Parts: sequence; C-alpha cells; structure tokens
Amino acid sequence: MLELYRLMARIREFEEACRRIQRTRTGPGPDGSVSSAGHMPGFVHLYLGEEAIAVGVCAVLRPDDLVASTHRGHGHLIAKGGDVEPMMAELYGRAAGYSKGKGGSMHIFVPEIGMLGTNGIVAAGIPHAVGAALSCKLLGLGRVAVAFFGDGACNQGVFFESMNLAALWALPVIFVLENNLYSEWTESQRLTAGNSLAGRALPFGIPAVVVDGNDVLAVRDAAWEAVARARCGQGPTLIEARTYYYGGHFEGEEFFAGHYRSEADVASWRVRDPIVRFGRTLVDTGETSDSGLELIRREEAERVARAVDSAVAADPPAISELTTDVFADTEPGTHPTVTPVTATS
Amino acid sequence: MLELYRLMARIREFEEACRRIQRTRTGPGPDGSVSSAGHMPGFVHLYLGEEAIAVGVCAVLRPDDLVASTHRGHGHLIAKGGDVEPMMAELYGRAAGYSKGKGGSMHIFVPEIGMLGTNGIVAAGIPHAVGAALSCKLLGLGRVAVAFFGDGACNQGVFFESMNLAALWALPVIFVLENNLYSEWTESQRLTAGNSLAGRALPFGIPAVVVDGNDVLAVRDAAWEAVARARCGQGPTLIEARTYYYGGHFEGEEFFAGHYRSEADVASWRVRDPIVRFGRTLVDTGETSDSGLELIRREEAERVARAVDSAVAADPPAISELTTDVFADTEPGTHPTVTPVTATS
Amino acid sequence: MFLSEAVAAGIATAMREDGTVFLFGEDVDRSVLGPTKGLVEEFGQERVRNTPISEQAVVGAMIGAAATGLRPVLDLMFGGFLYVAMDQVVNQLAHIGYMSGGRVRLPVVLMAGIGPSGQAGAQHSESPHAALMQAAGVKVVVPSTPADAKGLMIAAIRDPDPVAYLMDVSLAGSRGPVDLADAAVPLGRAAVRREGVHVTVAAMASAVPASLMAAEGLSASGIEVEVIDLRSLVPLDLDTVCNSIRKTRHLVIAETGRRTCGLGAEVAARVLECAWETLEAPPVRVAWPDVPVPFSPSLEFACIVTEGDVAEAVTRALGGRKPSAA
Amino acid sequence: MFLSEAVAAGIATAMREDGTVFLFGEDVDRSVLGPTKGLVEEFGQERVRNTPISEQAVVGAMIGAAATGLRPVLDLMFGGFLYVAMDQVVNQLAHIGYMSGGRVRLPVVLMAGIGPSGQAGAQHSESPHAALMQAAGVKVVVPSTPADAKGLMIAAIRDPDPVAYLMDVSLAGSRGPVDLADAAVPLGRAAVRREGVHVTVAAMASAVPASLMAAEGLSASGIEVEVIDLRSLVPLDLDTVCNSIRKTRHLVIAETGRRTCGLGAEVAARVLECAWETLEAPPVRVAWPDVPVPFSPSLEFACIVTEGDVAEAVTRALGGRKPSAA
Ligand SMILES: Cc1ncc(C[n+]2csc(CCOP(=O)(O)OP(=O)(O)O)c2C)c(N)n1
Ligand SMILES: Cc1ncc(C[n+]2csc(CCOP(=O)(O)OP(=O)(O)O)c2C)c(N)n1
Ligand SMILES: [Mg+2]
Ligand SMILES: [Mg+2]
Repeated sequence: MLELYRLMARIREFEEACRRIQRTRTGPGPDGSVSSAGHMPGFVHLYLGEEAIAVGVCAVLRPDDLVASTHRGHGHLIAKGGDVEPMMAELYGRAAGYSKGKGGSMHIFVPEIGMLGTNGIVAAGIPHAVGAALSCKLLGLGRVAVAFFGDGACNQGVFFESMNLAALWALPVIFVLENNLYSEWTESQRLTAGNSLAGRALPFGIPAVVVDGNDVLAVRDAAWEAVARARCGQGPTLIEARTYYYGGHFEGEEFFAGHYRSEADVASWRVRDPIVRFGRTLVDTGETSDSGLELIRREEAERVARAVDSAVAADPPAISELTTDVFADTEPGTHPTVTPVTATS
Repeated sequence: MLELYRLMARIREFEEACRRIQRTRTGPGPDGSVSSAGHMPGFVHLYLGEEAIAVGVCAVLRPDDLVASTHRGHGHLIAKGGDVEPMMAELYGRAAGYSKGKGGSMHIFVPEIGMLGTNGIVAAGIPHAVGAALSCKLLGLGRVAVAFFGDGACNQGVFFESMNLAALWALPVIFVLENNLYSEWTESQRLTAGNSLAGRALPFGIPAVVVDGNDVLAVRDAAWEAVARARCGQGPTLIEARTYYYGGHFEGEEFFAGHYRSEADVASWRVRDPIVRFGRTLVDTGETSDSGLELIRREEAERVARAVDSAVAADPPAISELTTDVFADTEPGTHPTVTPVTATS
Repeated sequence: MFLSEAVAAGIATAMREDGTVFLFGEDVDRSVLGPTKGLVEEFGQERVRNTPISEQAVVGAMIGAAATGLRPVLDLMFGGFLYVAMDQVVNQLAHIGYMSGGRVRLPVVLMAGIGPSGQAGAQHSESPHAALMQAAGVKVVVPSTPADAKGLMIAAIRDPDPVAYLMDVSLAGSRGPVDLADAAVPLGRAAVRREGVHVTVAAMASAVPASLMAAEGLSASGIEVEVIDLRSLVPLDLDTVCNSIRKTRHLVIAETGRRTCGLGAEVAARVLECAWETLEAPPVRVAWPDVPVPFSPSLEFACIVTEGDVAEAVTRALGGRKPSAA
Repeated sequence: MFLSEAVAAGIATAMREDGTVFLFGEDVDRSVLGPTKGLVEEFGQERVRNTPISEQAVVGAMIGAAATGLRPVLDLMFGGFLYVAMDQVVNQLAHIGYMSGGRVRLPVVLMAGIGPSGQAGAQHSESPHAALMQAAGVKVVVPSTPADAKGLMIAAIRDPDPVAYLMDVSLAGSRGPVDLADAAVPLGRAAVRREGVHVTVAAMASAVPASLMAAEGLSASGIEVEVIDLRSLVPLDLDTVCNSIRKTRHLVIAETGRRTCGLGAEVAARVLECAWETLEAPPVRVAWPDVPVPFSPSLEFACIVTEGDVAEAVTRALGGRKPSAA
C-alpha cells in the first residue's frame, strides 16, 4: 500500500520538477548545445493529477507484463518500474537517456520493464498492446498487455479496429481509457458523439467499467478483475477512468492556448487530488502517519532532484550517433555502396 | 413500383452480361489493345443478388442527393440513375466511359447523378458521404447523402470515425451496411467481434435498424424513415440490410479461391431472390402480370445488350489522354518548366 | 507580420471573398502552431470548426465536401499526422481528379507544419513533402516568407485542385512585410531571392534563409551564390533553376527533409535531363540524413539544414576551388 | 516454379526453421495474389491467420508482436492498401528502432503486391516503394526472379529489422528455377543479369525482364547493354551500379513506379555524387509518368515500363549515336 503512495509521489515529483524546469526555460544554444538545468528541450505533457490511474493499473501487473503508452507517458513509465534517472536524462536529450537522447519524452521504450513505448501519435500505441497480447497468447507466456490512451484517442479509428481484433482473438489486453475531459484545448464532449466512451467497447462484446480515476484503489480493483480475466483467457476489458489534468495539455501552453478552462474547474478537481486522498486513507487506516507520508514525499523529491542533477551533468550523445540505430546491422551511408568511382578510360 | 422492378432487372441484366463476357474472356493484346466482346479488361465485383438494397434505398432519394459507393458499385450506379452505356463503356476502358476509360469499375464518378464514386479501397467512401452531408448542411441545400459499404468494411477504423463525425454534427447521412456475410473469401463472422454489426452505431447515438436486404419494399421503408430524419436535421441513421452475393467476391475467382461456400448456401439464398420475390408481389397485387414482368426483363436485357455492343464498338482513349486530368489547369510535363538549357559560355 | 499570422491573413482573405471556404482542424480555433489563430473570432464556429482526432474521416469528409460545393481548408497540425490519413490523401484526394477522367475536381487545401519545431521528436518533425510529390495529383507549396505565406495561401484556396500547404514550423515566428492588397502568389513559380554568378542554390522552406545567410558569408570570400526559393514543389518551376544554372553552371539543392527520394534527388535528376551540358560539376544535395529527426538538441541541430551545411555544399560544388570569374 | 510459389516456399522455409514466425493477412489462407497459397495446409490456422480488414490495427499489432518475441509476416495484398496503415508503417514501424536508441528491433516483414496486375485500376496498381525508401527504417526488397523471390523472403524474415517485401504482381506467374537448399539471398546486393559494355540499365521488378528483352533486341544492332537487377532498394547496392558504369559510362534506370521522387531520381542523384567524371551522358529515367495508373488497357500499357521504353531510353542515353567500341 505504501508502495502505491510512493509511486504516485514519485510521478508527482517528477512532473512538478519538469514543470519548474520548463518554466525557467532558456532554450538551447544556436548549435543545439544545452548545459544548465533550465535547458530542458522540447515540450512535455504532464501526468499531474492522473497519477492514480497508472499506479492503480500497474499495481496488478507483473514485471514482464506489457504496457503501451501515449504522449502523456511519464506516469506510465514510472508506475511500470521505470527509473527516473534515464527518464530525466532522456528528457534532457542526454546519451544516458533511455533512448540515448534520440527519442525524448514521447519516444521512450524500455523492453526490460515491459514498456512498449510512449507515443507522439494519438492512439497509435493501442494496437501495439494488442500485438503484444497476441504474442503473449501465441507463445503461451501467460503475460498480459495494457493500452493506455485518452478520451481524445477514442475518436481514432485504430482504437475501434484494435478492440475488434482483441475481442475476436480473445487476447489478454486491457484498454485503459484515461478520460481527463480534454483533447488538447477542446472539451472532448464537443468532439465526441454519444454519451459514454466506455460504451464504445460493448458492440465488440468487450466488458467495460467506469471508475473514479482519482481513487487508486478503485482503479486497482478494476484492473485486478480485468487482468484476471485476461490471464485466464477470457479476453479484453475496457476500463474508463475519469480524471483531470492540472497542468493542461502541455507545459507552457498558456502563451499559445489562452484560457480554455475555468479556475473553478481546476480547483474542484484539486479537492479530489488522488495523492492527498490516498494519503488520508493510509493515515485513517493506520497504515502510516502524516510524517510517514511526508518522508516518502521527501525521499521521492530527492530522488527526482538527483535525477535532474545527473541529467544536467550528463553528456549529450556524440554527433556520430546521428546516423546509428536506424538498422540493427548497419549504419545508413555505411552500406558497402558508396565507393567513389572514376573513369577508367 | 414497376420502376423498382425495372431497376432491379437492369442491374441483374447488367451484372449477368458482365459475368458472361468475363467468362469468355480472352484478355487484351500485348499492347493493351482490345476489340471483341470477350475482351472486358480487369476484374469486376458483381452485385448479383443484392439488387434490392441499392434500388430500395435510391427509391427514396432525390436526383440531387448523394451516394458514395464501393468496389461492388454497379448496382448503386444504376439505382441512382446511372446510364448503362457509359458504364459499360467504362468497364471496357473506352473513351466514352464515365471516366474516359481511366477509372474502370472501381473508379466511376458521376456528379450529375450525385454519384460520389465507386471505390477500390474498402470503407474509404464512407467519409466522402459524410463530407457531402456536411456540405448539404452548411450550404443549406436540403440534400442528404448515403454511404453504401459492406460487412467487411465494418472493421475499418474510418467507419467508426465517420459515424462519430456524422452524429456529432447531426449530418444528413444514411449509412447502408450491405451485409452479405463475406469479406472476400472469409466469412465475416471469423473476422468480426460482437454479435451485431448494426449495434456498432449505438455508442454514437445513431439509431440502427436491421432489414431483409432481399425485400426491396422493406429496404425502401427503412430508407424512407432514415431519409426523413436526415432531411429534417435529426442526423444519421444506420441500416443493416442482410443479403448474399450469388457471384462471390469477384467474377472469375474460382481459379484462385477454390471452394469457400457451400452450394446449399447459395441455393438457399436463390430461393429468396429479391427480383423473383418482388415480381411475385407485383403479380399478386395485380400491379402487373407475368408477361408484364417478362417484357421488362426483355427490355432491360436489350438495353444492356445495346450497351455492350456500343462499348465493344467504341474507341479506346487516345494515348495522349495518359497524362491529362491530373490537374484541372495543366498537364504534367507541360508546366512551363522543362525548356532544355545549353551552356552559354 | 509573423509568417504564421500571414498564413491566417491569407485564409481570412479567401474566407471573405468566398462564402464556401470553411476551415477545419483539431483546435483550429486556438491553433497549436499559430497559422489559424484569430480566425474563429472573425468567422465564427460554423466556418472555423474544431474536429475530432479522426484524420482519416476528416480528410475523407473534405473530399466529399469539396465534391459538392465547399472549398475546405484543413489544418492537420504536424506533417507527421498526415500519414494517418495517407489513404485518403493519396488513393482518394490526389487520384480522384484523374481517375474520374476529369469529372471531379477537389479544391481542398491541406495545411501541415513541417520540420523540427525545437525538439519535438521524430513524429512531430516530419516533412512529408516528398511523399506528396510522389503521389501525383496534389500540388505542394512551401512558403519561406510571410509575403509568400499569405499570397500562396490565397492561390491555394482559389485553386481548383488539392493543394498541400506546408508551413516550416521553424519559420512560423519569422517576420517580414506582407502585401495588404490580398494578391495571390501564383502556384508553380520559384523566386530568385539573391542573384549570384558562381553557384545556384535551389532551396525550400527554412533552407532558404539558411542559404541566404550562407551566401552572405561566402560573398566575403568572393563566391557569389544565386539563391532560388522553390516555394512551389508541384508544379516545380524548373525553368527558373535552369536559367540560373546557365549562368552559374553549378547547383546545390537544399531541402528540409530526408535525402533519399527527396526533392533534391528529383531536382538533380530533372536538371541533368535538361541541362547536362551546362553543369560543370555534379549537383550537391543538402538534406537530412536518412533518419527520423532525433530529439537531442545537438543531434537535431546536426540533422537539419543549416547555414554551415549549405556553405560547405557550395564549396563542394565548386570542387573546393575558388571560382574563376564567370 | 512460379514466382508466387517461390514466395510461399521462402515463407515455408522460415516457418519450418523458426516457430516464432507467424503469417497474417486478409485471406492469407487462400491468397488473393498467390504468394501465401498452400501455407495454411502445412502450418494450420494458428500460424496462418486471416485478419479483419483493419490495416492500421493489424500493422500496429505486428509491431507489438515483434517487440515481444514473434517474427510476424503480414501480407497486405495490394501495395495501395499500405497507405491505409501509413502512420503505423512510417511513424511507428520504421522509426521505433531509431527513436528507441536501438533498444527495440522489429523483425516484421510487410508483403505487398505492386504495379498493375492487368487493369485493376489505380488503387490496385500502386507501387509504394519510393515512399518506403523515403521513410528511413524499412528495408525494401523487390524480387524479379523466382529464385530471388524465395531467397530474399528467407533473408527478410531472418533479418532483425522491418523489411517491405514487394512482389510485382505482373511477375507472379513468371517461372524460373529455385534453389531447393533454402539458402537466403542476402539483402543489399544487386545482381548483374546480363553483361554489356555500352550502357548500364539498373532496373527493378518487371522492368528487369523488360530490360533484358530490350538488351537482346539492341544487341542485334551492336549495342551491348549491361542489365542490373537492383532487387534491394534499401539498402541500395550502389557499388554494383558504379562498377558497371565504370565500364559503360552510360546509365538508364528503369522503375516500376511514378517518376517524381522515385527510385530513378535517387539512383541518378547518387551515381552523380560518386561517378560524375565517369558518365558521358546524363542518366535517363524510365518510369511511369506522374499519374495514377489508368484502367484502359491501352493507357495502362502506355503507362508501364516496357521493353520498348527501355530500348528507347538506351538509345537516348547514347545520344542517338551508335556506340563506339568502348
Ligand atoms: C494523430 C495525431 N493527431 C493529433 C495529434 C495532436 N495531439 C496531441 S495530444 C492530442 C489530444 C489527445 O487527447 P487525449 O487522447 O484525450 O489525451 P490527453 O492529452 O488528454 O491525455 C492531440 C490532438 C497527435 N499527436 N496525433
Ligand atoms: C483497404 C483495403 N483492404 C483490402 C482490400 C481488398 N478487398 C477488396 S473487397 C474486400 C472485402 C470487402 O468486404 P465487404 O466490405 O463485406 O464487401 P463485399 O465485397 O462483401 O461486398 C477486401 C478485403 C481493399 N480493397 N482495400
Ligand atoms: Mg484527454
Ligand atoms: Mg461482405
């Protein structure tokens, strides 16, 4: 139980750190060089306020189970066992990052913890989870796969195709819909027909449940049932977890987006903060004390601070890395094909 | 009423003619030249057995309403008012064809009868109907649009996206699902999760009905209601029409496909032949006599025979047509850009 | 005016002159990349419509709409998202004009931001211009100045055919004067941005300012570079390039996209077909290497086309030699 | 053996040697175009799986499966259908290897039939090879003989990376001997199909037999053509082409696809970069014009690359002149 709290705290601290750093942002030098802590490049989609979903779901997964994530993937990574050091190093574009600095926040893949990838294309990761579930089934591995995605992703065709495939082949996959009410800066209800997103699973014969996404135990319980069904061959389940993102679509968006949600709305969700709520439960049930929680928060804040320090100090990738890793066996341009030729006569 | 019979008969005769011609097929000469009636090029997907759907739906459409069709589009074309002469000429690849011979069976577009196009990509026409409905609504034209598509197309993501868009914007579009039980040579139930295709519309708040697709009056009545809803701004409807194709997926497939359906199945559907059934109704209700029906059949057979004769006699497109029509204003290669240059010093 | 504002100004011009022009796209009211900002205030939510994240159906709907009387403009946001709708773009939008024997014309404008926008990672840094050039049936324009951004947009919306209007995201915030008279910049014409006698650099998008800076620098060492802004990739104005080569006899092509089967390959191949005798050295391509755009700032910088890359290519084109007086 | 049978033989070899190889696709049991025919009988419906018409999810599923231990082979049937799944192909399958810093390798084979197959119309006649070459991260092979069809399939399935395996539909029924020993034909190596001294023709797919026939004909008039079957477009074996040019000093590229930004443009541009001094005349491209493939047999015939087109290009490459003894 404390571990769930700790993971949620870790995500919160990680995201708050990203937020702080981005707000003091200075941008890279003209040649792309970055040095100080204020130089986190790119833009990040924060999981602030949604922590209970990733943590609740991953709580019932085994280390070798698989997860496909989204553009808002830091929470999924941490909940599935990702290490904040190579994560932060990746966000800084360092060679020590999970993707050697080539991927960035939206392109992190960690096979050893079952992370199939964060993804910059909305809904594109969903079929990856289905395919992983297919391998689990065909290779008889007893593993399950989870696809995380948002309410906006529910309007992408590939979501429906993926549900059909998963249900048809009774694959061990759990569709976790993180409904935070927004697709970028537009309320999803302005984009979405019908009155239930969870209900979109029903025509495929996929059972669907709606849970309070700010209640980690409710999420965990729903996930437990879904995983149990999946593991014993009963096929997919969809879980719609209702939640909200404090930080909006991406950090630093105010300049571009203007005001698209009311302060009152944000405040009303803050009251239901998943970490505060779960902390209160832990204290109420005697699991720990306020200071116990405080200690965890501090430990996690320090862990993240160390990750930032080491990311700031880390080296960028060598420029020679630009053209490696396209293929396993060869580098582009180094195929045995570019010997200059001169005339023979 | 007799007009419905006549249109079904015309489709039947057209498709039977294609079938006969393809069966005596000889193929084009080495330079692509074709001359005799046995030279219908390419392959065709016949609408044999499904005639009641196109005719029943189009019976309640106005000439300026719009239709998006499929690879199996001859029936939709004829039912919407297409002329068999330029159709047959197109199937023969003649300059007099609806697409000047450039399109073929799967690429026929007839704006003047509201035909948005047959289409070789499964499900791709569905959003075209939605877009046409959008124009009807935004331009206040009072027209409606129909998307025809098959049971196999119901597994394409774009089908779901299209339903969401249509329902969200309350567009005047009718989704007509021609459920003939097969996706190419595979029974669709082997590919499709859930137990109702019509039910796939429900999460979007789109009403759905299932009708006997071999009963032209039942189809017409369902379409009448859907069109009425659409015209008065109540948004889309889905109609699932259950039917069967006698000819299989494409004409001449036996060599490639082997035996994938039982003779008994085909026979059981023949008993419910939409044209025979409706003819019987017409005779029973005194609308006409057996010889009246016979006359219509003969007239339509002759109409199609004339279309074949004139297609066979028609000219192929000039070779200069190869590069025209890519753009409205210019031909590729004739942009003012390819003057050869020589050295000046 | 900022380039992104000039795009919006071009759309506004077209929307004012023609009531059948409608604007669609995800968050097109607030505009993530800027080029449609402010339009909803003037034209309202009926004509400036936010769409669901359904690229396939939305591009498909543009086709049906254009076939029946609308002139839709669709902002796809980032160029990489175009691949989601590639069937509708290539098999449908691009090909229907031809496949229908000219019966159907589809006046659709597809907008997309191209190239890296400051460490957004590979999927938000694509430039699908070469794939669109390959498709046959879509015109492709890529403005590099605010004036062109407005004028080409007006021309694109008025055009009877599908036009892909690509905005280099790294230029969105660049400034320049803009014609207030709402004139179109005709499709299919390149612009000579700088005259020179030793080497021709044919460039697109942000490679144009990079080439102009390189030209400034090289001028100090006596190399005079002629810089051509191709700006219309389909149709491609080869005449302007060939006329320039007649003078310079050396060619560099600078492209904001991957090298293989890109714009540079095509321009090189076409120029050789019509100006073989004229060239004194092989055309040199400056482009991204054949990689997805990397995230790390230093790698991203190494990937893109910079002033230094163009300068180096010019030197290579001249064979390392200082040019003789031409 | 027919070429399409040789494809199936290659898949069978790989499936026998490796239990993690699975075959997917629409009607892959009966096989519309032939290349997977008969495999369900040997391997059963578990390993040879018919899929729904859901190209996006199915390609996406191949990625997830390949990341977790399968070696999936997916038959997309016609090349034009690939566009439906283009996001999964480019933004995901092709780029994940790089974007993950090499952490993930995706051994997926995507099969597709390319080129016209006898008046199937534009959407069933596409060849997306150039778009795939542009993508960066997908290897691309295009066999022109049954022996290669089998050997390249074995190599493609064994390869650790995504491979697009394109079968020219017009060659599916061509015959030739096939190695019974289940040997792979390594990716990345072209094959000299005919030696000659006057002109090099670098060709792909059905343009290879067309070029060989043209070479026969030209031989009678004293022109000896060297014909190279590129067969692997990514990686591209430029060495074999350049070695040949060193001898012939003239180049024709014959491609079964549209001209603009195609294979021909790329080969021409690369050859110039490394063999400028060697060439006596500009490379000549033989390709489809920039149109969707038309339906009418006579137009389709005019569109595709034929023996006559290659012969004419060879003559053009030689400047209309009879060659001097080289
Ligand atoms: C195919 C595609 N279209 C558009 C975008 C731009 N985009 C990024 S996130 C986003 C909204 C996603 O909403 P949702 O799925 O609800 O996730 P959330 O951001 O709310 O977590 C959009 C439209 C994209 N990345 N990919
Ligand atoms: C995107 C795409 N995938 C696959 C095909 C090949 N194909 C042509 S028709 C067909 C089956 C369509 O089934 P259905 O929608 O039920 O229509 P029917 O043929 O039964 O009328 C398939 C798979 C295609 N044309 N387009
Ligand atoms: Mg959301
Ligand atoms: Mg069907």
